Amino acid sequence: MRRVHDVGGTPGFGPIGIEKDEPVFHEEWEGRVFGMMTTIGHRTFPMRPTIESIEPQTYLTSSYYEKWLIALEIGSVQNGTFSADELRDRVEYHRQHPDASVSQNHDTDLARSTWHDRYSQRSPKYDGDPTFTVGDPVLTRNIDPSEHTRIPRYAQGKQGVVHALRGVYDLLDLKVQGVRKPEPVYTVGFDARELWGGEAELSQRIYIDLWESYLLRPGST
Amino acid sequence: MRRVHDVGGTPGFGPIGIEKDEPVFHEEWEGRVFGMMTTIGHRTFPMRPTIESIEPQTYLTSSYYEKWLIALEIGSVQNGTFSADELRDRVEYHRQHPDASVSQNHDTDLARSTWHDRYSQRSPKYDGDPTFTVGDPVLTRNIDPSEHTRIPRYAQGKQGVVHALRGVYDLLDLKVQGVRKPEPVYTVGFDARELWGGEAELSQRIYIDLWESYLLRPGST
Amino acid sequence: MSDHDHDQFHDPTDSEVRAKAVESLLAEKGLLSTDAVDSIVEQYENDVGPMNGARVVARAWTDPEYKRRLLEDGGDAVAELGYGDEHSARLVVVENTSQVHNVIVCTLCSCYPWSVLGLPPTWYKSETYRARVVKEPRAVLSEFGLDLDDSIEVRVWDSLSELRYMVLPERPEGTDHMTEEELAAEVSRDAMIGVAKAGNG
Amino acid sequence: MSDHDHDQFHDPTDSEVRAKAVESLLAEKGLLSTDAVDSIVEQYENDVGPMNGARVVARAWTDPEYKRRLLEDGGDAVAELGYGDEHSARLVVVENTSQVHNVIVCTLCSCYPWSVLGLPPTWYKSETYRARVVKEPRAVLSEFGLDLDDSIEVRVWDSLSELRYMVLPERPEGTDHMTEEELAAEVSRDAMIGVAKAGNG
Repeated sequence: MRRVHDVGGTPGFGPIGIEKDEPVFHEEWEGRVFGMMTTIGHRTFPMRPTIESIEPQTYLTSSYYEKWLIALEIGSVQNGTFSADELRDRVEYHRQHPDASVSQNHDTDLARSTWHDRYSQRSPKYDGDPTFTVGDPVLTRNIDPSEHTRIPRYAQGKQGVVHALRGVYDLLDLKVQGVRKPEPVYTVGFDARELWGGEAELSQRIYIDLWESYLLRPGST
Repeated sequence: MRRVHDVGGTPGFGPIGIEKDEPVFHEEWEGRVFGMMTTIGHRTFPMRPTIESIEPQTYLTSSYYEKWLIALEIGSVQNGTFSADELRDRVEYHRQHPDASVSQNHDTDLARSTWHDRYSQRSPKYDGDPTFTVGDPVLTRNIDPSEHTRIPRYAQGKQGVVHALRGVYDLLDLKVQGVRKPEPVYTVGFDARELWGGEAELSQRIYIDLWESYLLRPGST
Repeated sequence: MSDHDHDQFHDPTDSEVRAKAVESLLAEKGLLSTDAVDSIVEQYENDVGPMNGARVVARAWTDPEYKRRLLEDGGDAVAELGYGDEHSARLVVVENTSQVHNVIVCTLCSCYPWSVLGLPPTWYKSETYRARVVKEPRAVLSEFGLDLDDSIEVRVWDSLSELRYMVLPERPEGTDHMTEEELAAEVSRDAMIGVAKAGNG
Repeated sequence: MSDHDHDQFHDPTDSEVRAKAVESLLAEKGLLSTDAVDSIVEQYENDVGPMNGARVVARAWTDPEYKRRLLEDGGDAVAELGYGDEHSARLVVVENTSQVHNVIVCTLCSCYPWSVLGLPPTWYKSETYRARVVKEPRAVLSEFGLDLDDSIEVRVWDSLSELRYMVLPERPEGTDHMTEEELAAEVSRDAMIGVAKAGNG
């Protein structure tokens, strides 16, 4: 079953709250959380699956950077960087001492390696030929795992047409578990009526980037 | 797409909080809300669709009777019983005057009619023969409407076996819109592996009461 | 700052005030009999509760003919004992045996056999129970202290139509000498939902 | 009283304290360079933002050959102007015309072309936008003040893999006399997401 983060098409959400002249970060801590996650997140724990593991109630009522902060806490405790007790004590310390400074780390090698890691996710090599080509009809799979995946619920078991080949990338369902499986990624176009039936708006198409593992030839099941 | 209330099988929820020696109502207002909804709810607005229309964030973070209270407010404003302004003013009045009494209504005809209405939902007449019989394999439809329905997401597009015929009831998808369509209801049994694949627990079956409209003969699509 | 406009979420401590406002308005508009509300609250606080179901179970344990009728038509059988209303006319009773364990849920809402069990506990109505018990009933039952052998078939009843379900638990060992009334005292609400066995409480 | 144990939900006002604790611990454990954090924050607050994308758009409006390259390989084309990193090597640019309007979303998360647009606005990351724009884009665009004729095809790009998307808006009428720099000032962030047209701001 999909987790609650997979919200595409879910009814019931209200109007979109648009803020004029929004700052990059509303609070200083948001910037720190952003910086921490982008430097260590991908290196030390799988960021997205950790965010997706947040309890549904908390997920839907937390702001974006609150979710990142929760994920930093969960991920760091789960991978043993620090214990839940250490964290609790340290939070309590900073609560009691609002002016206490945050520990610094000026290791220049570490600073360099973080940046390097972040920008070194090159596309992997792939020997085979792509199974599909532009214009091919495709049927998306119903896979429905509890684990991380990049095919959203609303696009499962639907017919579309290959719009473009985008190159080869590690299938993220496995990569977050530490397994590399390079595969072609296609942009697949869907008619809105295929996805939403009679509730679809007029003349609309939806394009989604999908790994080859998510796709079948229609009729082949 | 399913609304957020359709939670069967959704991962990520934590342990179940069990309260010892729980009272029937934890607060007096819960009893009043329960009493109000059970006397007027079904008569004046469709209770369940109204609860399901609550915004997902609010739905998942409100207690049971909080949801009922929100539904009483939404339903009564939508059907014109009172206006949002009237409600806001009255809430403000009771906030400012915590000891002010609540209005009473001792109309005995009204008291009788409420009870009568509540207990008069008899099974409707139905002339046809049920399409399926005990032991028949069935395939559940993928219907996926935004409106009220009683087939949960997790049981859509799945194969099961008719376990029992339960009689004829108005299809609730339509009844909440004021349309009566009496149909046979079947209890359908599903193997857990059909619903959850490799994530299923050992030797488990799930039984769900489903209206005939939700069911197909396998292979008939 | 937040993804959502938190103002739209009500303050739960405000519920009392809001419930008063709604009740006053409904009463004034001539739609709500406050006497009817009084009587419903009183009924569920004092008269209707799991003791109804417990007496039904005790009778079924001591009277095989009654048990047969109960499993055949739950509504008629509980009416014999003076319980139920139009809703319980749609009551289905499912029997636990040494090979089969039943458990009840309503994943879409919180449907529950009020007339024989009273109002459901908070956990039964929680998203957590509703989400989990259809998928991992053994793990859930374990949290209630009930560990089932792998050989036992677990049957989960998702009661989301007009029918209501109740579990007939197994009669505990060593209760042969007990009167019907003593037996009823062995039957907890949780045993009739299926998250416990009878006689454990 | 509640279905959930609300204690498990953090207090948002507490986030500052919790962020300090996490940063201190990660720094002390030798996992986090706080200098790197400083530099990232500084970069996104001051250097990277929608002006990057706006200059790309302005160039495409004035140089047909550049536009061709941009639509063919977004990553290479923005690199020509000195923008981008490994992420933008996977940039896809989709073109608005009088017949087609494009809009970008990531329904599973909030994927966004950081290197050309900076960090996304809060509404882009909200569940509301993510849930609604794939299903009712016209209604959503209308809330942004953009009412599209029924004859225009709306294309929604749900960018949830490793690729990132940016919209090339239509060049507004009456801008023939403008310099590239003046044109860039006509291109808002919202126009490059697809919830506005260029030249409206």
